[in-house]
Amino acid sequence: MALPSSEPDAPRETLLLRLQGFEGPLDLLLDLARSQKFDLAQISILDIVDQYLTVIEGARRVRLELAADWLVMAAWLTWLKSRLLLPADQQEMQDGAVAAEALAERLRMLAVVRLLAGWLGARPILGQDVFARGMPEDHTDIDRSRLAVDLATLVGSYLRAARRGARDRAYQPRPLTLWTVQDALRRLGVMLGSVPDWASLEQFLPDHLTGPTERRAALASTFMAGLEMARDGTLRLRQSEAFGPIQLRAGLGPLETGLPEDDA
Amino acid sequence: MTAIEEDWLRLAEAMIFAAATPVTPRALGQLLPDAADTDAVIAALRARYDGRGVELAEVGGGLQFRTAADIAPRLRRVIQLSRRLPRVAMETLAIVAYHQPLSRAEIEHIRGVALSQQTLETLLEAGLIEPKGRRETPGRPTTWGTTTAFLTQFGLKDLRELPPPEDLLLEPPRPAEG
Amino acid sequence: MTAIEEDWLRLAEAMIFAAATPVTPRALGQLLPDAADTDAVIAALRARYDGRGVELAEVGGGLQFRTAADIAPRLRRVIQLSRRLPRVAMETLAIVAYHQPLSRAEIEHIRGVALSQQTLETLLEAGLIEPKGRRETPGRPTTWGTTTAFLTQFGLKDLRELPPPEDLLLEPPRPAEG
Repeated sequence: MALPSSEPDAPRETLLLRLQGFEGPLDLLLDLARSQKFDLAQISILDIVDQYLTVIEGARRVRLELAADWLVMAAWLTWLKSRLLLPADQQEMQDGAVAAEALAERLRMLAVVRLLAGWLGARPILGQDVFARGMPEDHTDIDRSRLAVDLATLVGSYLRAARRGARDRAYQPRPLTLWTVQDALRRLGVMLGSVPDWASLEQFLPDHLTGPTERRAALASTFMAGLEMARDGTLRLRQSEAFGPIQLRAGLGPLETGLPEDDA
Repeated sequence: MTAIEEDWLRLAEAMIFAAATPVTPRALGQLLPDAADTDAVIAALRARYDGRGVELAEVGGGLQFRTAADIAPRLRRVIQLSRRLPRVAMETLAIVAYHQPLSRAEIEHIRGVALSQQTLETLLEAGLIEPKGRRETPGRPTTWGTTTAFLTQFGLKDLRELPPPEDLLLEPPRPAEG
Repeated sequence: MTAIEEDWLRLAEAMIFAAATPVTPRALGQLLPDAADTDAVIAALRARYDGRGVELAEVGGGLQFRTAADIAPRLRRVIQLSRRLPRVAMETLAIVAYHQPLSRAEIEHIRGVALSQQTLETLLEAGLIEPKGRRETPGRPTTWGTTTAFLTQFGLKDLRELPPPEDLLLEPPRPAEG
């Protein structure tokens, strides 16, 4: 699409349509540069500036509200043109020449990009012009048999399980298994026959007492049972001094009650 | 029957190669010129690939290229991915390690929750635990203990290398009676 | 140099045939026996497929079988085509290919217009460009570069296969644009 500076009387709508067909001012400038039919390495900025300003002027006659970037570029190019037209020995002219070369360089860069895009597009593109295997085969096996474990995790898991296990168990008060007087009566009754002489009260306590509390309770129960059995003469009790050991031995039975003590 | 043109072979080869599903002889026939005998083209193509690293196979009524059966095992690459034990399995394993031999009911008592069959099977399959006889109590439950593989896996010389529960807990759990 | 054994050719053929992406000569070398000269095997395999419906191409630093380009017009009717990239995406891709790594602002400067989110997403989704880290300048902009998939897609061995900018400019101007 060559933009016609040679067609100033082109219909207005066509002009606007053309402007909208470009991707911004740089795109239009590149197209103008191309239409010079010169080597892109030798872009004449002054020529394309004139053409650009003509196009913008024409477009503004059709519609005033032209996008800002088109107008900004137009203003800048007007400034550039004024610099380029100054006598060659002035500093401003040199500034203009530098700016013009920078613009030409940008246009060349954009031109190169366009050409490369075209070059890429002309290559045999995978999925368009050449096709890879539609059903690739995967010969990879994934072996998940190996375990990733370590001792720290094992011990940590144990702690977690134990702590949770303890927390989740419902609280149950431990039943007190105290040695009752009834228990002591039974035990004393059984044991007395095999005790020939005075024996310490402690000897009649059960074997499986677990703690000091249980032990003291059993001692108390056994003493109570001893008193009970001493009353009907089944056994005899003695304590030689205050807080001294309590001893007991078998009595002669209920009939013996009231008889004087005889240790013969 | 006409001779098979090289062009037909190329076309058939490219189509079967690029297709995402097996190519039916009918679809192939539509691609080939009318003059071509589809079956003959397929036969010629199969002959061309005969004995090569890739062969033309007929799968589910369609044609596709496939790695030659004798080559496939040599292409096989095994990628080892380390698998983590699920949390439940790890806890169960830890309890067995510390309290072995113990029954399932005892494991459940310590963990405070029921033990799924799947967890037990995971540990069994991994070779980390094994049955250690039966307990002579009602129901004669199987008791479980850890294996030599367990020691190897965790880099332990023997079970005494496990840190004792007393070092870990103020009040170590006791398996329930039974 | 030893003679190329048929077995090596079969192995190489099968491996490259099976893979979904180009196979590097290094991966091929690991598969072949030590005695085999990988480059020679590749050359022999390429020769075997020369002129066939499927050819051995060197793309993206690896080897890949693909259908011959001249068959494309006939295959397009039967094979699912990938989506063509719009012109803007192609130009953006060309900019990234030449100037990588570069930031979004730099892409916009070269094209003279803003880069739409859609274009960026199209290229990212197609796996043609990828982030290449951030530039240590104010704002730390992400920079972009092309991927191996870009090379594969456009049938390039590596980025050096892109024509130098001067070569493109020196081309005689095409009579008709488009």
